[in-house]
Amino acid sequence: MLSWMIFSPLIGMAAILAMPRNRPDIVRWAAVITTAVPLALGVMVFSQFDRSTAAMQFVEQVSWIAPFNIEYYVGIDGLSVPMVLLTVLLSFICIFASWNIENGVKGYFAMFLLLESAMLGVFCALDFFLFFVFWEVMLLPMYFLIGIWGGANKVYAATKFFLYTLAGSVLMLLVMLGMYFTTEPHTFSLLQLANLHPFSTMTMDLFGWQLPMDKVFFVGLFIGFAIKVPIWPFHTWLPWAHVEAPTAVSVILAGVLLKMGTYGILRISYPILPSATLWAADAMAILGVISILYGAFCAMAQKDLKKLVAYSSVSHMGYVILGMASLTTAGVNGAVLQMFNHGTSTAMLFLLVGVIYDRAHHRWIVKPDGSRGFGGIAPVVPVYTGVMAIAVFASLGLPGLSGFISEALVFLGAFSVPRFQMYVIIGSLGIVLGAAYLLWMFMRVFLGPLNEEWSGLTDMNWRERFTLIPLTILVVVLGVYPMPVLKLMGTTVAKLLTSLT
Amino acid sequence: MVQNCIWIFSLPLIAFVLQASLGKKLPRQGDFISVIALLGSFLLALPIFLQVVSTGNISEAMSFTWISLPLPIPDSFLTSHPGISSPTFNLDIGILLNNPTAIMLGMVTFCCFLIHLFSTGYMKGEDRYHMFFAYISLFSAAMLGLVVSDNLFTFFMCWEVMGVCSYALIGFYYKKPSAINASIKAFMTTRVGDTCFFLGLMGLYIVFGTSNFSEIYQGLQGGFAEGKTILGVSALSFIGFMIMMGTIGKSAQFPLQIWLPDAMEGPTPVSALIHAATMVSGGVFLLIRTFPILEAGHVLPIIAYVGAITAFLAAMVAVVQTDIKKVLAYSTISQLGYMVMGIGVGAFAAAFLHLITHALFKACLFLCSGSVIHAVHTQDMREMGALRTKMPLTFISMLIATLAISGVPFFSGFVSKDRILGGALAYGMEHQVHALIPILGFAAALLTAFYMFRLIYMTFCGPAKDEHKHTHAHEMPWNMVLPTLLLSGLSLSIWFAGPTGIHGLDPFEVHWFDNAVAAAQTQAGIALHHGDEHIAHSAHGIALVLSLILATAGILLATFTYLKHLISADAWKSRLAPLYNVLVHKYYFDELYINVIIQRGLLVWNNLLARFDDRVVDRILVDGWKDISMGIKAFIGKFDDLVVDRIFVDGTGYVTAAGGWILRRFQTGRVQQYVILSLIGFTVAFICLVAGPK
Amino acid sequence: MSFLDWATGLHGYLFVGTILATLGIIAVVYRRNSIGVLLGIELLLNAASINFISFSKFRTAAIDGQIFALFIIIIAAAEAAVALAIILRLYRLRETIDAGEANLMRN
Amino acid sequence: MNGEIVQNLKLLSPELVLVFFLVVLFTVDSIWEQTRKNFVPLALVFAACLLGTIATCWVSKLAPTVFFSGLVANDSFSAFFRYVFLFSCAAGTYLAFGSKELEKQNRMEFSLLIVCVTFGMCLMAISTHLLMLYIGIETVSILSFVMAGFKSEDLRASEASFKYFIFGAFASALMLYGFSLIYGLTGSLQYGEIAQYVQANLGNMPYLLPLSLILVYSGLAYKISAFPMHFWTPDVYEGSPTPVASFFSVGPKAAGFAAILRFFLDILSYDAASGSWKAIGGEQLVSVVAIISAITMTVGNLSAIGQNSVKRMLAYSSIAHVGYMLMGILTLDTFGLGAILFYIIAYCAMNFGAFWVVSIVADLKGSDRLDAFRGLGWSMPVLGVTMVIFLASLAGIPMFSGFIGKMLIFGAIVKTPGLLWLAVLGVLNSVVSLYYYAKILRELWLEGREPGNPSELSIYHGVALVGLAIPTVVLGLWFAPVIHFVERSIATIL
Repeated sequence: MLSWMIFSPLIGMAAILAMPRNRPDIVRWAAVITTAVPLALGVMVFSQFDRSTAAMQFVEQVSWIAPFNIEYYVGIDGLSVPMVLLTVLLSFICIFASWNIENGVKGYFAMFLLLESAMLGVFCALDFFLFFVFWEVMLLPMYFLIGIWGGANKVYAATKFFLYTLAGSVLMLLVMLGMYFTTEPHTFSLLQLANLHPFSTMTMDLFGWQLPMDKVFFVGLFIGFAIKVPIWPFHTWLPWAHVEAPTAVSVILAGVLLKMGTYGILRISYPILPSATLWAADAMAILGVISILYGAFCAMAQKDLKKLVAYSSVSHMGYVILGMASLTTAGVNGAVLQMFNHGTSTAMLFLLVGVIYDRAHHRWIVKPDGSRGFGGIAPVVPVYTGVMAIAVFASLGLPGLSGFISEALVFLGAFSVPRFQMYVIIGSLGIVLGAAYLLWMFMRVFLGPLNEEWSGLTDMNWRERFTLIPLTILVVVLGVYPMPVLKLMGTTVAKLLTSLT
Repeated sequence: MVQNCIWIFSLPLIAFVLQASLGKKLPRQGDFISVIALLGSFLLALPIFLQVVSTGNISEAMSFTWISLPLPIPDSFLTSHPGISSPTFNLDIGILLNNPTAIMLGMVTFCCFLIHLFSTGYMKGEDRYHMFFAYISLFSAAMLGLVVSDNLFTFFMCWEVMGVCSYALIGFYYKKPSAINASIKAFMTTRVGDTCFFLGLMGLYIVFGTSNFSEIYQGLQGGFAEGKTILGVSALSFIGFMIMMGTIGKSAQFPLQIWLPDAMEGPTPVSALIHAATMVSGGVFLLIRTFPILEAGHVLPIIAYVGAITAFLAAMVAVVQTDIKKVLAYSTISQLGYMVMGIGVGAFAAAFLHLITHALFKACLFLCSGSVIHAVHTQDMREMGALRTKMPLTFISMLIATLAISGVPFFSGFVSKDRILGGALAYGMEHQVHALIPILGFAAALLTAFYMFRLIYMTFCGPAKDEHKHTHAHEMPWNMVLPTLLLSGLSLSIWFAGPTGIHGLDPFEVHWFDNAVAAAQTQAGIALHHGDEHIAHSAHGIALVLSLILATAGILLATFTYLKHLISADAWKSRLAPLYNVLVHKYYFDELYINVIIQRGLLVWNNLLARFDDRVVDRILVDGWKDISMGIKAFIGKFDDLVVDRIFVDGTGYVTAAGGWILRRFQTGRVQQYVILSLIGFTVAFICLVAGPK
Repeated sequence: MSFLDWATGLHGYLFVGTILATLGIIAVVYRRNSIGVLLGIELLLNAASINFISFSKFRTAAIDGQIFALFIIIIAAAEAAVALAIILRLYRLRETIDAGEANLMRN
Repeated sequence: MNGEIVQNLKLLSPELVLVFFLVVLFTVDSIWEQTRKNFVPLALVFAACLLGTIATCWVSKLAPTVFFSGLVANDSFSAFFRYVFLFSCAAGTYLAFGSKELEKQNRMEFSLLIVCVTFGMCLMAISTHLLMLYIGIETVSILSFVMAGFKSEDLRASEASFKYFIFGAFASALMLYGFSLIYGLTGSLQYGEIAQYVQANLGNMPYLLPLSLILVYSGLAYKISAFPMHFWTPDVYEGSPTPVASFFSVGPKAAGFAAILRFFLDILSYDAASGSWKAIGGEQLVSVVAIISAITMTVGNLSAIGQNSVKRMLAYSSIAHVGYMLMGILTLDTFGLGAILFYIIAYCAMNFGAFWVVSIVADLKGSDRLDAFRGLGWSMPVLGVTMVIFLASLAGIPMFSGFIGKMLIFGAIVKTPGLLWLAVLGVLNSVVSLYYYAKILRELWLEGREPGNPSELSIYHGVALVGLAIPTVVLGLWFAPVIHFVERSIATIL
């Protein structure tokens, strides 16, 4: 079933590539159908997933490259399921958000489907090699999606994204190889590595210094994942990539790709390098707090709507890191929940920014010359304003909407670790700042006297509403009752934490 | 009964959903839905309230698990202890229905209902009429949810939702820049407090593992918090302080009081409901709920000072305000200061009572002022006057409420305020270092009477200053008058203590409140330290006399100045010009916060950081790549621009660029030079090979 | 061991070889004229040949060193033929055989 | 005796096939002049390669031996490289015949040269004797000089061939000098005997052996263009005709690797089990090789960044790839050396492919500058997509064979203690390389469509590009059989 889910987009991609170039509508509907398949499978996974066990489920294991013991080994547990669901949902939605792509429709959707396939692969892979392959396969479609269909600085942004993420993943490659060769028998299986984890007693030599192996591995992996998350100071690709990417790609980027970093830490670093995890927890917490504040401060200074949302992602992913670093039940569950919730709420924000960009062809809050980019458009586009308000409030952590409970759990978890309490207190400034930049943006764009230039804006059409309705429902429902998602991950997180202590 | 509580807050919530989604298409934009929902809530709350009045005790609770997360337990443990199911981390939520809940329910549903009713008249014809009702219904739901919460977690959630409603309603006239500025200011200021509150809440979970009130009370009695610390201070002090910060934000206490006056940009019913009767007193209710923690954490003196300072400072500012709603806003801050001070000095019951009485008479005052504004279409008192004849019913309601707030016997405010002052005085007498607290309290009492009567006189008495506006003024329709009359009726002391409100003089006394609160204290395990009974008794006597004198003095002073014009306000204004300026500028708090901290501090810092992010962090990796052929030349050319970034210039980008540039210098195209370079390379390799360490 | 012994023994030959090699390298590096460079290379080859022959004579009984020297001569001839052709063509196209001027492709 | 010669000649049959076809080509050339312009030589070269491959298949089944009095060896290592050479010969010829650059030249002559060079490369790979090695190297070198200047009236080509000659002749002269020293030291020219002598006299030759080794290395490093003999590479590649440059970047390089591996492993390594260099005492040699590989890849990558000419950029990138491959030597075990062989296979396909695209573009636009590529992805999708595959593979992105090659190389480094720094440097280098590869991708796809002149990719080129892209992808996803193959190949010389 997982293989069907992972590879059905690839089949769709092949089909799309075979379609005539001059019939974009057929291509679009083919993409819809193709993404609907993983979505349906995702729903089946959700219903059939056994929440009471931390073991891998829906496992498929086939030998792939026998000489190196590389396997095609996929399966999901409580950590993967929320991410898989997020991926299939957002991918489906993004097809609709990409409807107005006019140039190179075939290529666009083909790349998009390849991307979906790779993302699902990353979340399902249980073999490090397989994981790495999927992880890297994402680079190319992403590069082209940003670079071909992006905005004014697309080339620069795409190149930057490409280099940055590659730089991260090559370190991961080294660690992967290091792990492979240090374990006996040599293996890439994540589960087997987690069972053996022999690295804490080993050392490795660098110019004569004997470095503890597990810590070196942890740092290597962490940098790789941190670039993806992105954690300060590895974040500078993100504003560019987000801003220049087309709407749907921004959504995928912020909604799914960023989570891969944190997912990777939880899936690989934590179980395989437990002692290094404990060692690094403090540093992670500090980086998380810096990300929270740094992202928030930078967001507040932005004049570009999309850049603001982009920086807000830095800030919000900081919470995830903080929660993960706490190594407590509440903290880690909160972090995973925050991964999911940030996926939905930030996807909403990006979709909404895309909606207005489609109409106005700019997204300045304040134009570079200092005049108002928008202003007072709330009465012109009431539905849009309403949905934006929900997204904004979800994002700033309003109780009753999804962002709150995950942030609360994160803080709860981190605060219960005595040495993190100061970090939490500093980090809680992020809550205030989060409200500040989002509401300030909301005020400058939607409220106040109407900027006559935009009195002719049209409200969201049905396609756009269709993309946002499912997310809005999720944001509200999970804000009121987050257990459906928490239940998925609870057992797995408990097992993960057990293995860490 | 406890099941009814669910409906009490669910009805407005349902009304919100209906209004927000369908409101526009319904007849009358669906305002009746909200009104009926609130009427329903009130009718459901009434029996609960009456039970407290009649029996003096109600205690019911229900709770269920909201979030449950499995805790990490080694499998070996579970297998070796077969009977044990795996433990979980739980967040339980539920409803606690005890005496304070019941009293608050009565007050809140009543006020909410009346103000909904009033709004049907006041907001008639406004743009986004249905959204207004949606917001206040949501607000009511949140406030009621807060009241019935049995734990601080849902309490906090409701608290935040109220904040958002407040934000939306202050900025209801969102085309007015002042309104949206005020709304964001309100939200952000309270958010600062809320965040602290949230940290306190986290602290509670650490110490007690729960935020359920009953369990916390038990835990406190069981000495759970003994020896626990957060960041080196006693955990309870930390939690208490943080919770107090929450109150300071929400109840607009010093030093976060700045938002409330601006919040008057919202429609007047909103001011009455949210910024007078309910939400702002939610902060005080929080202190009441967590009183045992505050006491055990030794933060009460701080709270007392905060309250006293707020009460006095706000009252001072109220004296110079000319906007009718601003006067009331400062008055609200001042009165909230009283309540906080009351909590601080241990006058728990008095503070709670003042919460209730204040809610009623201040709601009345605001609604009346709303009627006035509606009638004359201005908020500036200097353009009003002589409205007494035009709007007699409004005048009477407002007068009653004014007498109540001024602390005149026979009216409710007297009872509660007198008790708070008594408590404060007793506290001051017992701890003489804290003498400032009662002094500020009494000074505020004088000022209260003065500025309230100043308001009455400027609005209703004297000659009409603006003939045009005066002639068009008229009495309001029934749906606006009825609420004011009902609320003013409840501002009589007879409902709370006795006809006169003076302890010992009343022919018959009403004890339901005292009984209820006493029972509540027992439930919460509050054993109030009453200090010296003797001092307390004499203090209450002195306070009674003093407050009577001060109230009279204030009223008289106002009469002489603004009715009889024996004293020239303008003369005093110029005589005390420096003070006047300070007051008009509200002690320059806004300037401090907005100009200095936000504009000069935060925003500058943000821009700096963003630029840093763009220029430096980014260019470590980027610029070098970007235009490599320029390489070193570019680097030198840009050097001046980037002097700040020097440290980072060594970053990979430049190194790579420069490295490439340098390496390509070797590639001269002359083959003989290549040969030389190769020979050099080999020589070096040979030396390494031979001379390297064995 | 007298100087004559030294000079007519292995070391003498090696000494000559070394000097030839050095001169060859210097010629390759410093001659501007391409033909001169070519000659430098030939000197280097000859140095190697001398080494081979002397080693063959003094160190081993086998003649494989001398065979090698023969091969060197043959290959050097082939090399020189090609080299001269290249230099000739370069001269035709550019009218100079200065080795340093051939720097059209660089950096 | 006679029987032995016949037996030995049988083992040399792949080379004999080439020689036979050389004769055939000569004959055809002399009797049928039109063949200088048509595709008959191509067919003959293909036939040579095909028959050569079959012969290689056949001889590789036989037991490994060293024959002709220890001059040459027949083992699966030889067979591996023969396959590579024959493939690059066929591919290079095919490319040359499709290129406009060589349209006016004598195709028959070109075929003769390339077959002869292939013959020389085979000799390099199979020789176990210094003389044989020298003859092989010179065969390749001298003919390469001619090939580099094959565009006779072109000044750049002439300069390229001039530089190639000076540098090459100098390098081989140095190598020859090294040979003479080795001969003097050990009294033998045969690898096995040299090795025995070295083993018997460990530590007795503190200066001369290293010196002679370095001199020998100079000749071989020039072939693979490793530091410090890499300087000629960009200039020569840039000046030579593109098909020739692409052939240079694959064939002679592989031959150089074959010679290096055989020579150094035979002479210096006796203890494959412990994987250490016995002859001149361990550590320094490892460090020197490590430093050489580090410098090689860094120089290659950093210099490539600023290039505007794609051909020159690929020349530098080929230097960098040599740096990666050299890392595999350090481990001295089946894994690391097998990784080199795998890398060579992957490199063959992807580098040929990349050069091929450059050649097509250069023919189309008359320039190999970056801006000549602008928007070509849109007008020629097959070219665009396959170029993405080749470049991604060169950059080492998964799904493509280049990644597997790199992974194996880095794996070898990672599992060798004390070389962490080299591994980190290596991966950082591959990030740098991505930057300049991405510049080509950018021009191909990102910089918007070229208005007008929709160009068609001829089937001739399309077949080749797809044919090279398929192994690049397949080897990236399914490489287990190849792993077996290279490990078998390398095992025979360890």
